[in-house]
This record gives sequence, structure tokens and C-alpha cells, in this order.
Amino acid sequence: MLEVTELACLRGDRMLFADVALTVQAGELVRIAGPNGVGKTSLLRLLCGLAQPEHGQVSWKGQRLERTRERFHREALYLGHAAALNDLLTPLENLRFAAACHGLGVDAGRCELALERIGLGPQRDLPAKVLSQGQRRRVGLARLYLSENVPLWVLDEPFTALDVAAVRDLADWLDAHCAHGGMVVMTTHQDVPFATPMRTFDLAESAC
Amino acid sequence: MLSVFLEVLRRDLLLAWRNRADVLVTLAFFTIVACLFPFGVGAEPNLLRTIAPGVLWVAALLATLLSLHRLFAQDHTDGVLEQLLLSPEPPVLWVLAKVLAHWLTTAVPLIVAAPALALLFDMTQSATMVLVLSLLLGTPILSLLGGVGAALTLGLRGGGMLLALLVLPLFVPILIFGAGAVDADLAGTGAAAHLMLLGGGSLAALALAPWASAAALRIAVE
Amino acid sequence: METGQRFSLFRYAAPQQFYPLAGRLAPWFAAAAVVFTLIGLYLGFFVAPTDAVQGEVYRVIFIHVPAAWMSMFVYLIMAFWSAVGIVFNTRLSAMMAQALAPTGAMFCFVALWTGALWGRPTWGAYWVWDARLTSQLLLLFLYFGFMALTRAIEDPRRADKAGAILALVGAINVPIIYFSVKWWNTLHQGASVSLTKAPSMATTMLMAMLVMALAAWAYTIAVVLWRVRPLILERERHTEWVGDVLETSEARA
Amino acid sequence: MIWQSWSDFWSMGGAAFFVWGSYGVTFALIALELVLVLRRRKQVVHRLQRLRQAMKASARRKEIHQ
Repeated sequence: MLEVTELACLRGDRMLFADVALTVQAGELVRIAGPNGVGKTSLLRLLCGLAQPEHGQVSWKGQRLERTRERFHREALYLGHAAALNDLLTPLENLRFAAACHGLGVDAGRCELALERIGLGPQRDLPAKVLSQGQRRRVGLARLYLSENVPLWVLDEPFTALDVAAVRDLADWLDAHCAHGGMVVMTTHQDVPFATPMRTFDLAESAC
Repeated sequence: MLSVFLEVLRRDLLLAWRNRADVLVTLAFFTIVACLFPFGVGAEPNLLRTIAPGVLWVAALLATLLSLHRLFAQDHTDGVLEQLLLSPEPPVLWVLAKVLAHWLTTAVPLIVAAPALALLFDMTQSATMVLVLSLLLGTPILSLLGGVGAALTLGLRGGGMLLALLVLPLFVPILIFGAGAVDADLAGTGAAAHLMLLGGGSLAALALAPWASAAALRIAVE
Repeated sequence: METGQRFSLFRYAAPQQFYPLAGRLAPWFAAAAVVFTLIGLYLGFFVAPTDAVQGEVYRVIFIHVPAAWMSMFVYLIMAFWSAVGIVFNTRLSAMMAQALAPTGAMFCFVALWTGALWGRPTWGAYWVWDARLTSQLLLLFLYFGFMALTRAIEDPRRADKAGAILALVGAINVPIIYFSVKWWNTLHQGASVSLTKAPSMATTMLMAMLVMALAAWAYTIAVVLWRVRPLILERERHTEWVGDVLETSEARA
Repeated sequence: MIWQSWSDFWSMGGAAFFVWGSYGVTFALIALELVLVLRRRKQVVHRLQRLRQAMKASARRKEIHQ
């Protein structure tokens, strides 16, 4: 489904990695592993089309990403380091905006539910600047509870700054997504128990 | 298609409202710059009438320039820009929405304030009318072209000065035709040609600038 | 590292071939520039007659006009390479654009400087807000903007693309700036001041000017080829061929 | 012949400052540009050679380790 061939990434002067090949099938959960600075985030950004590879290509459902950009963006979700949260808007407003931009026809009620699910029900109408680091993270993650119909999830360290219960709940949700034929590609430094057999892709082997 | 345009427009207007001090600061800057000139060149009414169109246009230009960095900077730092670029809709749409929001929150207050400043410079009523019209037709180009500059300099050290260096030369024709319109009206030759050129320029900028901005934003987050 | 070399070799064949070619061609263009300059100066100072109206000072024209032409051509060529870079995603074109900019800015400054020195005895002022001088000044700012932007961005790929977009936006604006300034100038000053010279120019004068223009072309090509070579080396440093180039020059040293 | 003598040539009919000022600055700028371009090439080659040697040395060290 998501296919990566001969991918190479240049960051500034440095060739981070080269010759990366990776295929993610429906229902798979793939963890990108490797030490800091090996280019995990860069790889995720290449996978979701935010950056252009130095060499090689990313294909989605057999088509090169450049050719199928609109469809791919409809069918992929990327959550990066930054929470994509504006400080002057409330979590609810932020979430609604993010969902609308992604082309998800979602009403306010579902957004409220998603926020409750991630444990932000009471804070949903506070300006985002008063939230703690973990709470800010959760606003971004709340999008996952709106995106069950988006097949590919690309997640950069989704478990950082979450408490144990939230990690548990999120892991269950990722499992459910894979069980329904979704795909998850993520990086994490935490050992999270998944029901889905997790495939680990060690990026260090392709590092230059 | 339109939903992302409307969502971004609504959000940016809401943000401008929550952050309305920024809008007021731009407006105050415009007023103060315009008011500095009489102190510099003397308060002789005939002189003031002659320089008024140029002064007000230069002030509007500088005020727009100062507000340009707001266009994408916040979204760039908090990651919203990435998410917008990952939207399935074409980037031109939401770029246009952001530029429109910028125009509505920066240029429109200036245009509303301009007649009051025109009074300070003892401009005639018809010249004031033409000034407002020329601002109305010309400031969209400032926002559109400025958007390209803001996108190109996004996240760079010393980006503000660089932005000025990039866009001010490009603003010169707008200044010429904008101030020229008022001059032409004062000279009795009619401002229609200038205004039409400004309008045409706005349309051309509307057609081209969002593409350049979108391309520049794509490479800025890479 | 090894894998990286393989890929870049495969994809960037063009710079690899262009680098030695540029090295071979540049001296020839430089030699041509010297020859043309000598001929042009000889024609300009010893063959072209004294101007009936302006006297000897008109001889500034032999650098002023070629420099002004060159400054505009160079911007157009920059825009052309930028467009090529955007459309075909070739990296060499962006390097060419960046190698062109300083020379274009230099010619732009020369045109302004000689225009000012020429203007003083002819119009009685170093600077008049003439349409050509003014748009030349704005062109210089466009060059500075391009150079400042490409230098301010650290990531070379982003610098290339951002520079290309700016060069194109500027190229669309250059004619607009020129005509708007011209219009503004006629409105404000009347057509009394203009750089257009005596109506009939002696053939020898024209010849000298054209030869100097050729010299400017040859010089520009030579210096741009020399400037693009280290740029190529820096950008392609991961490749094997750059390693070979470095080793041979090491052995020679 | 246009010029009666060399001093006549250098005085340019009284416009010496303007004519020679133009040519002088132009050729000075061209010379400056050439110097800068050629020096830049030397600097770049030197820097890249040093980088290369450093990289080679670290690769050798790695090999020895293994």
C-alpha cells in the first residue's frame, strides 16, 4: 500500500540515510527505530510528502506521491513534533480547524467527544496557552479519534508526555485501527505493549 | 473546495480579533508615520497638500510591510503550516484565504483611517475620495506580493529586514500609481487610468502571487 | 557514504560533465573579453570622433551602455535558469543563477556609477530621477535581494528554490517597474531629461560600443563559469567525481 | 588623429575626472571580482580537501576498530 524504494535523504550537507526500502500493508503497525539523529523524523516527513527525497520515491497504492497528492493527503494523517496548536484558540477550535483542513466533515459534537476521549473534556473551551505540555500533545492526538476512516497514520513520538492510562488507551486505539485495516507508521522511544504484532524497521542499518 | 478557504479565513479573522492589539498597533504606526512628515517638512498648507498623497501611500506601504511577518510566522512555529500543506485541497486556496484575512485586518483599517489623515493634510474632498479608491485597489497587491516575500523569508534569521529588501522594490510601481492617481486628480487630468492600472495589477497579482507563495511555503517547511 | 555516491552520480550527471567543460571554456571567453576590450577601447578612444555636442565626456558611453545592457540581460538569464530549475528540477540551473547574480549586480552598479559621472557634466547633476537610472537602481535592489535571500538560507536546496521563485517574481516585475517609473518620470519632470544621446551616432561610436558589449558578454560568461565551478564542487561534494577532482588538484599542488 | 599629445588624451577635453573616473572604477571592480572569484575557488578546494582527509582518517580509525 505504502511503498518506499531506494529512498535517500540529504539534510543540509549530510546524507542521513540512503537505499531505504519499506512496504507497509493494510493492518500493519511499523515502528521506525534507530538512535537520535539518524533521521527518523526526516523519514516520516518524506513518507507523508512534506519533504522531497534526495533520491528514490514514495508510492501510495501503486502511484507515485507527486501524482496522487490530493488523494494521498485525504488518506494519510501526520502528527509531528509540533502539536499544530494555536495558543489563542481553544482545543475545540483547534481540533475543528485541523479536521476541516484535512477534509473530514466533522461536526462540533464529534470533536467534543474526541476531546473527552483523550481526557481533555474539561479544558475544551480554555485557550490553548494555559494547557500543560501533555495536554497540548493530547489536542493533536485527539485527531486520531476523528480519523478512523483515514487509512494511513504517520505518528512522530505519539506517546511522549502522556500518562500511563492515556498511553494504554492510545495503544488500544492504534490496535483497533490496524484491526480495521489501517496502517500505522510511527517512532517511539517507549515500550508500549500492542496487541498487533509490531514490525520494527531499524533505520540505523541504512544510515550513511 | 471552498470549505478550507472559508475555514482558514474564519480562523484568521478570529485570531486577528483575539489579537486585536496587533491590528491597532499597525494602525497607530500608519498614523504616526504620516504625522511625522509635517514636522520634517514644515506645516505650510500648500506644501502639505502636495506631499499628502505620497506621504499617505508611503505610510500605508510601511505599515503593511511591518504587518507582513504575521502572515505565516505563527503557523510556521506551531506546526499549523505543516498541517495545512498536508490538506488535500490545493494550497493556493488557503494561501489566498490567509492573504485576504491579512488584507481585511491590516489594509482595511488603514483605508478607513485614511480620510481622517487626509483632513490633517488639508486634502480636497475629491482627492480624498481618489486616495481611498486607490488604496482600495492598490493595497491588495501589497498583501499578495508581500505574502510571497513573507513566505520566502519564513523562519530566517534577520527575516524582517530581508523581507523589506525583497518586497520594497516590488512595491514601487504601486506607490507610483497609487500616489499618482491622487496627483492626477489634483492636476485635473482624471485618475481613471491610474486606478484602472491598479485594479489590473491587483487582478494580475491575484492570479500569480498565491502560486508563488504556496511554492515558497512548501519549500520553507521542507 | 558509499551508497550516497552511487545515487548522486546517477542523478547529477550534468554537473559532473559541466564542471570540466566550464574549466576548459572559461579561459577562452576571458581571452575573448580581453581582446574585445582592447579593440573596443582603441575604437572608442582613438577612432571615434569627438562628439559635437558633448565633447569628450560622451566616451563614458562605451562602458555605460554595455554595462546597463548587461545588467538587464543577466537578470533575464537568471530568471531563465530559475524557470528551468523549477520546471525540470535540475540543480545546475540554480547554481548558474546564483553565479550570475554578483556579476549582474556589479554591472548594475557600474551602469549607475558611470551614469552619475556622465550626468554631472551633461545635466549638471550626479543624479536625476530619470526613468532609466531609477529603474536601474531598483534592479540593483532586486539583485541585492536575490543575493541576500540565497545567502541567508542555509539549506542549499531551499536556497535554490527560494532564489528561483524570487528571480521569477522579480523578472515579471522588472518591465512593470521600468514602465511605471518611465510614466512617473514623464508626469513629474517632462521629457526634458533623458539618456537618449545625440540623434545620429557616428558609425565608429556605435561600433566601439558594440565591441565593448561583446567584451562584456565574454567577460560575464568567463567569470560566471569560474564562479559556478566551486559552487558545483561544494554542492556535489558527496560524489565520487568531486573526490577525484580534489585528489588530482592535491597531487598537482 | 583626435589627440594632439598624450597629455591632451589624458585630459579628455577637461572631462578627465568623469571619463577616467568611470573607466577606473569599472576596471577596479572587474579586477576585484576576478580576485574574489579565483580566491573563492582556492578556498573551496582547500576546505573540501581538508574535509575529505578528515573523513578518510575517521574511516580508517573505524576499520582499525573493527
